[in-house]
Amino acid sequence: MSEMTYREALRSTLRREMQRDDSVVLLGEEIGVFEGSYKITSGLLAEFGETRVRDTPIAEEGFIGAGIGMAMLGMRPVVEVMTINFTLLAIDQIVNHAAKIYAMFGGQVAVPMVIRTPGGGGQQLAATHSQNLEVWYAHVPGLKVVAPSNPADAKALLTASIRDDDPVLFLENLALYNTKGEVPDGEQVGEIGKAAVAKPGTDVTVVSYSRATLIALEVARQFEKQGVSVEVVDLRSLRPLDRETVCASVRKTSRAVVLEDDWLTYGVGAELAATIQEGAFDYLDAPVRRVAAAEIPLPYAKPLENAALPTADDLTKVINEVLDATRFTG
Amino acid sequence: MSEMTYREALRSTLRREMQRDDSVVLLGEEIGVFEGSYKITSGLLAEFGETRVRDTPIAEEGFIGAGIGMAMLGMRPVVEVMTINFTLLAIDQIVNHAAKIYAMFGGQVAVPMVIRTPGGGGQQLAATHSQNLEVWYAHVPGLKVVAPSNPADAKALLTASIRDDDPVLFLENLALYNTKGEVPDGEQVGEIGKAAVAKPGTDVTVVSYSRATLIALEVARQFEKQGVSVEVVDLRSLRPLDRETVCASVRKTSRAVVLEDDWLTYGVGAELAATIQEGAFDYLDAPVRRVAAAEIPLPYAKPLENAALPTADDLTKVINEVLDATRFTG
Amino acid sequence: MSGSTGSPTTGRAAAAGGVTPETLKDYYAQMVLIRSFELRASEMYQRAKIGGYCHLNLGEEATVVGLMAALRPSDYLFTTYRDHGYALSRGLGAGRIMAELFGKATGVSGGRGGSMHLFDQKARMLGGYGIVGGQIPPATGAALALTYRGGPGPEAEAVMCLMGDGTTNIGAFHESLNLAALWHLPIVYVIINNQLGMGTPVEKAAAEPELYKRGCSYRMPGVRVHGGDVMAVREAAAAALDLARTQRQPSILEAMSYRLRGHSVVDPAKYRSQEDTQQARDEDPVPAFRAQLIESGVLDDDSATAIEADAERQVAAAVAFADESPDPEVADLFVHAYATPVAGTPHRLPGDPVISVPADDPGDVPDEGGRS
Amino acid sequence: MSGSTGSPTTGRAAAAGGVTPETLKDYYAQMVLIRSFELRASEMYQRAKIGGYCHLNLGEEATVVGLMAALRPSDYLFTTYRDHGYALSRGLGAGRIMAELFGKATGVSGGRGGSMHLFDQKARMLGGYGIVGGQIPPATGAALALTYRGGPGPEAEAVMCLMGDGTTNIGAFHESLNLAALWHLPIVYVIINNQLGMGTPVEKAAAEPELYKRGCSYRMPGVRVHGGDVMAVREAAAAALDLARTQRQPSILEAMSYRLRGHSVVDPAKYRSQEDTQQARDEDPVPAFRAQLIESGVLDDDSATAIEADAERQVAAAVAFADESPDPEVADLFVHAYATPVAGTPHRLPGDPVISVPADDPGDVPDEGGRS
Ligand SMILES: Cc1ncc(C[n+]2csc(CCOP(=O)(O)OP(=O)(O)O)c2C)c(N)n1
Ligand SMILES: Cc1ncc(C[n+]2csc(CCOP(=O)(O)OP(=O)(O)O)c2C)c(N)n1
Ligand SMILES: [Mg+2]
Ligand SMILES: [Mg+2]
Repeated sequence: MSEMTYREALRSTLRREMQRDDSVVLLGEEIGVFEGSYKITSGLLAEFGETRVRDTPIAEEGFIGAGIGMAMLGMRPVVEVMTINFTLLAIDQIVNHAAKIYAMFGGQVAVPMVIRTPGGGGQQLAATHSQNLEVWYAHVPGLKVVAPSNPADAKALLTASIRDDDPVLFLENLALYNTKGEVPDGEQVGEIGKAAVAKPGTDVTVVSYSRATLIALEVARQFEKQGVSVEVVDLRSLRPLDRETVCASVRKTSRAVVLEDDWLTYGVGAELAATIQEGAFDYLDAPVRRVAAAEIPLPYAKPLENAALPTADDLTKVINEVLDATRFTG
Repeated sequence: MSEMTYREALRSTLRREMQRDDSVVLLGEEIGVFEGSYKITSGLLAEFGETRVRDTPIAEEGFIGAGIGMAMLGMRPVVEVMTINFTLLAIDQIVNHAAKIYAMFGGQVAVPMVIRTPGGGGQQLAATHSQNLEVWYAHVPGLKVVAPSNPADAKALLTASIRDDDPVLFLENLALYNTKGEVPDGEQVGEIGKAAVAKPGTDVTVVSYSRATLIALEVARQFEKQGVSVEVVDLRSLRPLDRETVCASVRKTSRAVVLEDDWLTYGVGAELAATIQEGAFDYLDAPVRRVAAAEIPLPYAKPLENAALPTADDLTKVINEVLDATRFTG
Repeated sequence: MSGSTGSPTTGRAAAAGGVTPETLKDYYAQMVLIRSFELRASEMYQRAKIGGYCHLNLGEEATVVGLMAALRPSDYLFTTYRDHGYALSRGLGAGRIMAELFGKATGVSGGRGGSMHLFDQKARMLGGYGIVGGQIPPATGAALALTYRGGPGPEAEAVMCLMGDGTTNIGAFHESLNLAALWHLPIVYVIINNQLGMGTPVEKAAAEPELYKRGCSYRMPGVRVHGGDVMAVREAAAAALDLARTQRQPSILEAMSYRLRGHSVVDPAKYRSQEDTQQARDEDPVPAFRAQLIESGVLDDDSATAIEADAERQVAAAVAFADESPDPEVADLFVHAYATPVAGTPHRLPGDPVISVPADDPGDVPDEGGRS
Repeated sequence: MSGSTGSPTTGRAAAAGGVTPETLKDYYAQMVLIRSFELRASEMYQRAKIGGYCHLNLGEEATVVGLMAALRPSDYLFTTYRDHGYALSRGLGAGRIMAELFGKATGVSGGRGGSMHLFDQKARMLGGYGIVGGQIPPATGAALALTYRGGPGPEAEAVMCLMGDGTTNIGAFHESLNLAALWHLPIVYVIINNQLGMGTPVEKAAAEPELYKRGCSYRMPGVRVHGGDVMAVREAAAAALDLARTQRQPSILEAMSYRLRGHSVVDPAKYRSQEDTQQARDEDPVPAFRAQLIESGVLDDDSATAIEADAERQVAAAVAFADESPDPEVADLFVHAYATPVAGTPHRLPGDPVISVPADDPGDVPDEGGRS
């Protein structure tokens, strides 16, 4: 075990996989000389050279699509997109090509590629640079979507994603890069499609993923002090979605709240609420509630941005409402 | 009232609005000389000339983005995209630009444009040409998304969409173009954001939109014969979503099934189930069930395509399961 | 390839010198096979044996055969939805191709892809693609992958990426050609200029309608060739591929070609003038090549007729094979869902519950859903 | 504009003849104002008064002022996230611009946009845009809209669309320029070639690094101008705009410019060499223009210093205005949600219920959600 940041977990995992397998090649804007917009690839150009760490022009559709072609010929490209917002320029390649080539051609060729990209608001980057659009990708058969919330999972799931033969959207978050955690040494291959009970509890389940899990854990700790036992389920994988773990938790707690950074309507939480009401109907004591972002192009001004994004206070309030609605007495 | 096809309702509405307002201009691939891939714009080039009915190169991002600029200068472009699958090439313009320009620039300039596009599978067009991706757009603040199921609504909502000052994604469906219905004569301006009770009933609510509503109505008629009264709520608008009408119906019937053509996980039905379990929790006698497409890149072969897409039989089966689960006796 | 030229090069010289009569006969046989296949595909579409979209290479046979003659088995091919002829010339087999069009399990893509999505991993035909321009970035990436396999040289592998004239106006074209030029990738971008994208003439779609010149924005050379001349096409394609192999110089090859019918089998092409249609017929490459081979003594009427009859037989056999082939099993709907199946992969049919609710204990349920 | 040229044109001649000293002083004042503003913005960013991304025009002042001098009030401007200088020269007012950077309600975009998204409907500055290339299609569409307003002529309106060198590699560039050429739109595409896209030199990003030539794919003319020479830039821009106005001939104008600092205020630009940085300083357009004006007798040291002091005063006042301005009200979070509000528009804050569950009867609830 060593303590390290989420950023360092990503960096060291990329390095390890590149050392292990020559067919792992990094592509992206500013990942080499500039060392990455968020410095995830720092030092890798120096170590592996220009062919393994390839700076690209600003041409998301072109270089993500090129990653697909490389993968079809047996390589394992790991493409960095500066933020999830810019994946929109390449979404035809991701959704109409990467996600479909294996099935549409009858299983003849796989597309083992990883698209690493951070999402999230809260940095005053304004409407076009602050989105959480992962639900779009999570909707698409043929893709896998993972969204680890801590350095250990980042390591294990990035390793798994690189070795997986399908296209994986690996969702990071600007606010997570500097967060720290214990990471097991040595090779760690995570299991895509498995949620984790990040904190066990008995009274109410909070389901979340990526950055939101940190908030959920913090809120859970606060409730613990007041004698309320909150179970936090960290999805880790949005596609496939581990419905069993989520529903098993709610069957135990009878109450559920989803915390998500995206917009409420048709967001990730919608599927969770839908799943829970189907998979734990007889156990639910109150409606599943969702805490999500206000539905507005995110404004730049800090007070507006703060008001629009979900916080620990919002989650606390809603958990209390759910407890009240069910006359929870502890 | 006159009987006409969905196609003719669209065509005559475009014509009427173009006659009424010079700033209404059509843009799209093959809409002029070719008269539209699905002949919606047939005759309009001859009537209005090349500047009002503009054939574009194959450059979705370019011409949809051009529509945005036209709208910013006060015109009302109506852009046809051959199928929703190709909107992916322009999604940065739609979501990062059209949807954000009004709010992000502090309400200074509106983007009154309509993007008309058909979705849907079932024509053996295979994986890349058969998608129902409307849930993506319905998730995005700043956009409006309408999806009429019949010729009368197509007329009223297309009129409203053209006159609305926001960008509207107007969802059509390949399987609807030849369907017929009664359409009121004269100007009809629909209300975006309002669902309709397409068929009243008391025992179970089926929620659907676009093509799926036709199946829902057909199934409802069958159940009627067996003494089961099915209420069909036709959403008509996916964003804004008329949660009131949906929940009011379920508070009456206590049972709900969603029929949707898209993929189940994170599909439109997820939001509906989530909304219903929150807005009608105490009224629900059974979980909200969803009937949706199999999660697979849609295969070309007819037997596989048939198996993957939701049918009247699937809906019937699930309604019966919901009735059984609640020991419905009629 | 001697740089850019405005006038189509001619392959008659090449046809005359250094090419065996057997080769010429083979090219004719391939052209005739494509012609027969496409006519039959059209018929099968009318008879509802084929569904979806169906785009034919009628009129483009010389281009198809010339290009495929230059492409080696070790090279990779990416093409468009107008792909039947390429698949035939690449040797995928008329039966397996027709079976794909019929949506049968024996089809080249297992019935999953249909007419627009012919694929054969062994033949290195890496797909027909239905999204306009969608094939260009992956083809470029395939060429990038080749640079990791070894250096340039006369035996090096290369990629050929086909597209239509209308496709040169889409963003992916620009992004990809820039990458290929910047990174010196072994690829040839072939533009089949049949002068129409659906109903739109090339001049109404491309502000530089001499498409071979559009590499200028990437310092990428281009040539234009008469697509009705199989030998000229072969020669130009071989030169462009050679440039890719030996110098890793990507280039554009524009083949001036002609679409004998509508955009797809359901398009009556009303937007085309009489003269236009007549010209197409006059320049039909199949009878033209026949006449040329008879004139030069490579064929006589009997041997030509024998070739044509053989093509008919092959196509008839292909239809029979496709007809007799089984449909894909519905039970196999999810077999190609993922290359690496993981826990929770959805295997639900419409109407299945999202989760099996346990009677008592949830237990261990690795896959979701019910019926499969 | 006399067609393409490889060597930067010079405006010294223009500066000498036909331009009043007042005009030259004004250009210097504008350049100095931009310089002062950007330095102060950088400082305010360090002091956390400004958040998000903040990209400066330091080093590009001559380009900015030359371009804006050629643009008429009746013309439309679309630009990038590197937009402060343009907004200043376009007359949006230092105070309202600084207020936008501070996220204040008095900002040009009401505090919604921030540094990257300056906008003023009256000034026809139709936005800074943060998505690389995102502004190009709308700018092209704006030019298309102008063709519906009237014919070409010396008084016709035109559009200027700015972009960086790195931006020429994105698909939207290609699609848009093709449309503009095809449809004869009154637009000038200005490429500010500061030779870097973040840390990437233009030669590593564009296979044709002489960017003014990239119109070749659309038969669109292009010129390159020395961006450090305000008069040359003005002259070239005026010529290009004239072409747009009178002939509806779109064109490319490439201004060779220099970024004095990192990509944004947080970038230390470690990837740049000493020489490179030194060259930038040596060619700094602000002192160069000052020296030129003093040499030609338009300014003396005192009057120049007065201009500089005035700029400082303006910027200080802008900071004070921004500081004193109110934040936008949280209650106004949804005021710009839609231009045409309709039933069901969501007005929920995080944690609000999706629907107000009726105690008894649902009744009529037009807007959703709770608190606002
Ligand atoms: C992105 C996208 N836009 C539109 C279409 C519809 N479409 C299919 S083929 C075609 C015309 C293509 O013309 P061209 O590139 O000249 O190829 P050809 O059909 O002539 O071989 C169009 C517009 C599509 N498949 N993909
Ligand atoms: C589509 C997209 N990709 C990447 C980015 C991140 N990004 C912002 S500015 C920039 C460099 C742009 O360089 P250039 O066009 O030369 O303009 P400059 O910054 O030099 O003015 C990049 C890569 C973005 N904003 N949008
Ligand atoms: Mg064509
Ligand atoms: Mg630059």
